[in-house]
Amino acid sequence: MSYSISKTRHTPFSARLGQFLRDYYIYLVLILVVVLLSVANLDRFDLFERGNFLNPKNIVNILRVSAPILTLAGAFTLLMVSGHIDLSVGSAMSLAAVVYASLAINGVPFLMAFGLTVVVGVLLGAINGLLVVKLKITPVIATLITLSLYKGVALLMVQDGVSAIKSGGGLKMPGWFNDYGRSGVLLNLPMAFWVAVLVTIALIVVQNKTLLGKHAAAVGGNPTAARLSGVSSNKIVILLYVVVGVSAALAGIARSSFMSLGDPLSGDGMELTAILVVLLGGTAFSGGEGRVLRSFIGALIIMALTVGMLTLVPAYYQTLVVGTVLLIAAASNHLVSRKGSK
Amino acid sequence: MSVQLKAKMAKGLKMSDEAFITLLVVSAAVFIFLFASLLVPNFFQFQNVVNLVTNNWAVISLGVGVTFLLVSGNFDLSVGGIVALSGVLAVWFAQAPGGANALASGFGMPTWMAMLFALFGALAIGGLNALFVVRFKIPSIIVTLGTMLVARGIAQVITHGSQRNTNLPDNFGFLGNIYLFGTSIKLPVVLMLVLVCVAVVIEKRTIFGRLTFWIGANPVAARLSGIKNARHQTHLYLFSAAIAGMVGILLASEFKSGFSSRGMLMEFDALVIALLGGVAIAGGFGSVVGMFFGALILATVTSAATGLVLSPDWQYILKAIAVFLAIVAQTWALTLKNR
Amino acid sequence: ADEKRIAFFVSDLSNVFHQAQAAEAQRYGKEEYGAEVVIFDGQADSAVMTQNVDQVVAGGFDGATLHIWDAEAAAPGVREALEEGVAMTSFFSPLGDTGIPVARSDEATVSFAMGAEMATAWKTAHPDVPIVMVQLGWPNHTEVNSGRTKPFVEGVLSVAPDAENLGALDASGGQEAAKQIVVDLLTQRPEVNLIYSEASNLTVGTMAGLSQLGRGKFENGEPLTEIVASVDFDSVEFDQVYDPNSSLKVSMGLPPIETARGRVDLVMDVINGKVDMTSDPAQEFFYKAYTISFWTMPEETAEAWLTSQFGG
Amino acid sequence: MTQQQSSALSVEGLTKDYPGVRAVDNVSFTIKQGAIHCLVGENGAGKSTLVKMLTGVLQPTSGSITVAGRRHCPRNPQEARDGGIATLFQELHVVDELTVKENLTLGMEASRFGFLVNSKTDEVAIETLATIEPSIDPEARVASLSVAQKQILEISRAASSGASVIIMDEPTAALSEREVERLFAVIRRLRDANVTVVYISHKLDEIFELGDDVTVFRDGKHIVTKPLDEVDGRQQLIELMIGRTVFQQYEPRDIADAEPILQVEHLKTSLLKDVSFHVNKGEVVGFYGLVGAGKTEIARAIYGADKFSGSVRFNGKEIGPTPHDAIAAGIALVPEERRTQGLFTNLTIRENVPVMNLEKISTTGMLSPSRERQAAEHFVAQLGIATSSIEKHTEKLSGGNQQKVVLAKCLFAEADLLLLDEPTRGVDVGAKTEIYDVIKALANEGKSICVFSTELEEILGICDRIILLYEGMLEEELLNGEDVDIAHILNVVTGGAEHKGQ
Ligand SMILES: Nc1ncnc2c1ncn2[C@@H]1O[C@H](COP(=O)(O)OP(=O)(O)OP(=O)(O)O)[C@@H](O)[C@H]1O
Ligand SMILES: Nc1ncnc2c1ncn2[C@@H]1O[C@H](COP(=O)(O)OP(=O)(O)OP(=O)(O)O)[C@@H](O)[C@H]1O
Ligand SMILES: [Mg+2]
Ligand SMILES: [Mg+2]
Repeated sequence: MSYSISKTRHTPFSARLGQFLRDYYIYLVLILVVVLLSVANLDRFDLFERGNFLNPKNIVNILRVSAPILTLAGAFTLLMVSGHIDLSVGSAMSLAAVVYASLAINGVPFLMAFGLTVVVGVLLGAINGLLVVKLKITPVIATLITLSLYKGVALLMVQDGVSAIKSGGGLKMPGWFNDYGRSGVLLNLPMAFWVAVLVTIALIVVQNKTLLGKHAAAVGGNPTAARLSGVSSNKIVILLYVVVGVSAALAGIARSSFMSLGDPLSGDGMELTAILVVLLGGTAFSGGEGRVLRSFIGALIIMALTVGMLTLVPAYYQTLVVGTVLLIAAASNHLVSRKGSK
Repeated sequence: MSVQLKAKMAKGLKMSDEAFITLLVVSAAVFIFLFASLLVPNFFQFQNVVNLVTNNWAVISLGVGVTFLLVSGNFDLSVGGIVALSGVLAVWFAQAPGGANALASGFGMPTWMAMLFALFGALAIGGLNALFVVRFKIPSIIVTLGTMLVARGIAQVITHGSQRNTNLPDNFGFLGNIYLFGTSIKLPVVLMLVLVCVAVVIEKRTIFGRLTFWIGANPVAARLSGIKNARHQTHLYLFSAAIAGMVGILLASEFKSGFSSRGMLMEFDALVIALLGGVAIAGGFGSVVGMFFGALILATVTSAATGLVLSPDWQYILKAIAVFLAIVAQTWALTLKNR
Repeated sequence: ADEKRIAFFVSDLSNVFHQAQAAEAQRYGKEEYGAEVVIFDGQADSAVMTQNVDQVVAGGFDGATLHIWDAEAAAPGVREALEEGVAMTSFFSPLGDTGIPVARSDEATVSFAMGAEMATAWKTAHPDVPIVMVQLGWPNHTEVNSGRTKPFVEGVLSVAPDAENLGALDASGGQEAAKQIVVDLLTQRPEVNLIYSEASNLTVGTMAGLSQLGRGKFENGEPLTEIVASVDFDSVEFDQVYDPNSSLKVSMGLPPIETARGRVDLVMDVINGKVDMTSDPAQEFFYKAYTISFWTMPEETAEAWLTSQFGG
Repeated sequence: MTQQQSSALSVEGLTKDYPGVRAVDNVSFTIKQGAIHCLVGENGAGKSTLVKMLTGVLQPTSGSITVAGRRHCPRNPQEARDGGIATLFQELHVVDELTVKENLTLGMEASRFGFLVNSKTDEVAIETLATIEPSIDPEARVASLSVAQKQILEISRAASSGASVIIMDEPTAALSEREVERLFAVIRRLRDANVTVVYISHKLDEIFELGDDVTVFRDGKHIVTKPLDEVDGRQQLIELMIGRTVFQQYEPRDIADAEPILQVEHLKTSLLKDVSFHVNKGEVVGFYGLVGAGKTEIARAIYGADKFSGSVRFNGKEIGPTPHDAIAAGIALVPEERRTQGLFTNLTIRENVPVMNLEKISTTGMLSPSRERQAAEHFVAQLGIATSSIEKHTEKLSGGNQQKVVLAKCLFAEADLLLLDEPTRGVDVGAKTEIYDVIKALANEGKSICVFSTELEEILGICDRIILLYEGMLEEELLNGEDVDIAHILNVVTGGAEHKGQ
């Protein structure tokens, strides 16, 4: 004899499966990629032998060279969640690498060089943020401008006729320079990798537990609503660009330490890689949605693929494979999530 | 009554935002050209203006497709990849079989057939874009980023990461090297100008053009108003891919080679010139003419930098400054107008 | 297993010379030594090259012949590999102070010779027109700078000390970029008359740009408006260099087959103990680069060279 | 109203100019503390503009605002709220990607060193929400809510903000009677807590039921501010608003022998449960039910906008599965949400009008600018769209005028069957009458019209036949006339009939 009709419907199995796939698809892709790469050479090698994907040395190698993109993925995700983009990350990274290398080669001690480079990252990020927020330039254009600008400045800092800042002409890179990106400190992995992990953990906390994280999603999801609710989107956006700038600087430090030089082109194309891994991680380009951790996993997938394939097939298959993986991952992710929600 | 009517007319004739922005981009292009003329010796000459257009026929052509898609609220980042793919395919299909090595032997098709089939290859990528964007409703930026990689990836596999340029029929180089009217202007440049004119008419004067704006302005409302969004977007993707395919084939013909890294980053250039030309990244606003002059702005900077033999660092910095000024002037003027 | 795995590095597979080199290395390694040769493409990117060095150890290779732009970057990876007993050799330039054997290519001599020949030819034909030269390529690339740009300029100056050098322009964008640069540059600076186009794919663009401006021509072997030099002599360039009506007249012949074989031989020699893993200073083995020239190399010689180096 | 009322808010000589329009013209009045102050006026009278100035979204051209005795000139909503003013805007402003709870506290979060911490505000907000609509799960993602539920979410947010002045711009536009009642309870409770509520609505009954004082706007000018007790009924208020009287009453029409044009049988969707009905030629059929009863679902299914099972036949033939097919067959829809579903807001009126009938403005694919312009001018005149030019971007029109543009779009389709989903949402009384006249005229021309509405008054005013819905089921069909029993209708749409039937 009740007026109310129960509104709770039984969740069907397919919907729950959809939900599961939506939440965990990125991990499944990672597992799939790792399994495929591991068995690819089995006719020639044992599972963990030198020459196979699962060989610990190989894993260390991959994680080591991945440090820059792993450092960047999280910050880039947060920025994209807020509905913004930074195409200048590659150039910012290059510029940071050059600055860091110049400082190091001129005898500035590690911590100071590190700190100063991070400050440069703050500056580069803030410039982007101000262009977008104060001058109201569309993020794509604003950061394309700084892409060009930062790259130009990075090139300018290296003397004419040489490709990078490196030992020579009486100057010598200090020993610690290379160690940061290369010598194992824990589990045989270098500082640069662990910094990437720390940055990611910090950003996961930021995303889930702080005002910045929540407001980023609000600004990206519905900017007008956010503004009218009194969220100071300008501050949020500038802050996020700064976070990306700092991450780019850290990535630049990692890259230049790994290579022992300050290469003004070393970050070239990083913006594409960043977009690639972040999208692969399921972040919405239009903003509002995205998870730091998933982008981290996305970065692992791309790096495992590109590096892991090197010894399996000629390098000229790389682009095709990466493109195909992106398409398939995006398609399955979106198909699954739509099934789950409707 | 007649007074009222006149007032109404005057208001109706008030320049729209779009015309205003376009005019602004044009003025910016002219201004930058004149400014460069002050700095660079021999810059102020007719041949140099011609060069600006002839040097950029490829990216402007791509810009047409990209502009329409942007106006409809979609990205197309695949065009650069398609340029590489179609060129490589055309060459591969036309190369005589049984060459000295893998990269010297192809299918031995007659040139016209090789080019036609290469165009189909380009359309296939366009179709793939449409399938994923329209059918599976995956954001266009992801899709076209993916297909860009796939298209270039296929080109790289076919050329082993390099190029194919041997064992080609003589007439393969014909199309890309026809000089017209006894001048230094080649066929592709004229084709580009025709394309731009046709695109302007389509954009301003046809239902097809208007549909593009409606879909870009509000896809939900467009669908509910009886517009077949899916079909139209498919057309746009095929249209853009066909242009990119043509560009790739013409470039392959001009240089008699299929190069897997040709058109690298051209998708970004096409995007930049469109945005510089006032096209709104959110869709529903923009014009082909604006895009054209956006391209000329960039071209002027590049050309001046070359004339001054600037090192790459200064080239990048100069480009940044020019784009910055052009964009700031645009936003500033638009707010002034609408205050 | 008895089959050896060799990592064969090239700096940029999209370049014809490296492409031909890679193909030959794979064929030759298999035929001569029964070895599997895996190509590592540096993609013209220092970071990629560096990361590839680490794959030598991880990928289970027995030996490697590297082509690295930044020695410093690769050195730690090389040392790691040496510790694992992998035979490491380097191509083009010595790898820092690692002491591994190096197979060198002598580009500088050829660039100098080309510059001198061009200047001479121009002075002979147009004694009153001052020489103005320009280079298209990678202005800030150490290797290109030392092997091509600088010696070329010195070669020109050795003949014509008063020649003006506009400098090097960045044409790394490829054919279209080179074409665009040539069109823009020569419209604004028509006085340019010696052009060094520092890679074969750029030359294609350079010549296209020249022809668009109505230049790029010789008259019966006499220069009219300019003379062009190239690198990576191939069959397309062969036709132009020996065409008395084209302004492309010299090219640096890098012998892919000879080089590939030499590089593979050197690694195998190290693996087989015929050459020491390391020494101080590093052992150097020179590979010749050739000056292919309309003026100084007969057409038949060039044709024979082409056949022997590119296999028909 | 026994307490001594001081001024909560007052404006002095407030003016706002848009290019070509003076939206608010030298307005001065005072709002008393702890009162429910109603703001009424025709579409485009300047109400929303006033609100936007009070809340820092817009800066006045001239004039001043005083809140609680202090000069108030907020530059953004945050500053307005710091000054004690919270607002519920006319358009929906929620973040789909966040949860209900996160939306409730958006911009008001308590935090320590940037870290989010739980606070009293959260609890109050969730409590308020539960009071108005208990069925909304605070953990649900907002994307999964209906329009009405989102509206309720926004109301809860404003009501729990702790501000001393809360402004509500048409909060009930999307709400059903039941929810309106609950909302009123909340508003009265706020008043008891000495909070001032500024209430804007076109539903005059609500004004009389709820309000203490009323301010009337006309053409951007302040007409009068006085206690509602002193207003002599509806008619006088309407007169104040538009300077004339309007009267809406159903007049029975003779359509007995008309043949059916639309036949819907066994229509089923995830919400609709086996709905069958028909619509005759020249008939106006009203669909009435609470929020979520299925009105919009029916309209969209007929129109081919959503998937369904069952059969929909128009003129004896099945219609294709897309809106395109429906339009081709002679059906047009005015969708429920004008901004997201109806308008191209960054295009002009001229560019909006012709979209549903491309043949009429083109020959073989080429646009005819003159025919397009004529069409736009015709509808601006016919529907009295208040605008300076047909080249105005629809974004810059007031809510009601936007609705008229959507209607114009639909009329331009020259369809035989019009599906009007909430056709007068946000439209003022004067304009409403005009729209009703248009509907009646169309019906008299032989067109058929389905009106889907949450406003009973509207249904009773113009519909020949009324279909009552409850939770996706067609409960009852009745003919309109003098003898309809409103109590019965309300009983049916709130589930009473089902109870009775068992
Ligand atoms: N952004 C804008 N630019 C130009 N004019 C505008 C803009 N917004 C509103 N207007 C104009 O200002 C006037 C007042 O609009 P407002 O939205 O305040 O009306 P309203 O009283 O809220 O009407 P409704 O009841 O229809 O919502 C209208 O003439 C409208 O066309
Ligand atoms: N309780 C609910 N929870 C979530 N979504 C709902 C609920 N009720 C309705 N909806 C959705 O909201 C939309 C409104 O459509 P529906 O036909 O149910 O409402 P209606 O009767 O037109 O009422 P109104 O338009 O006034 O909201 C539909 O898409 C429906 O699926
Ligand atoms: Mg309003
Ligand atoms: Mg509804």
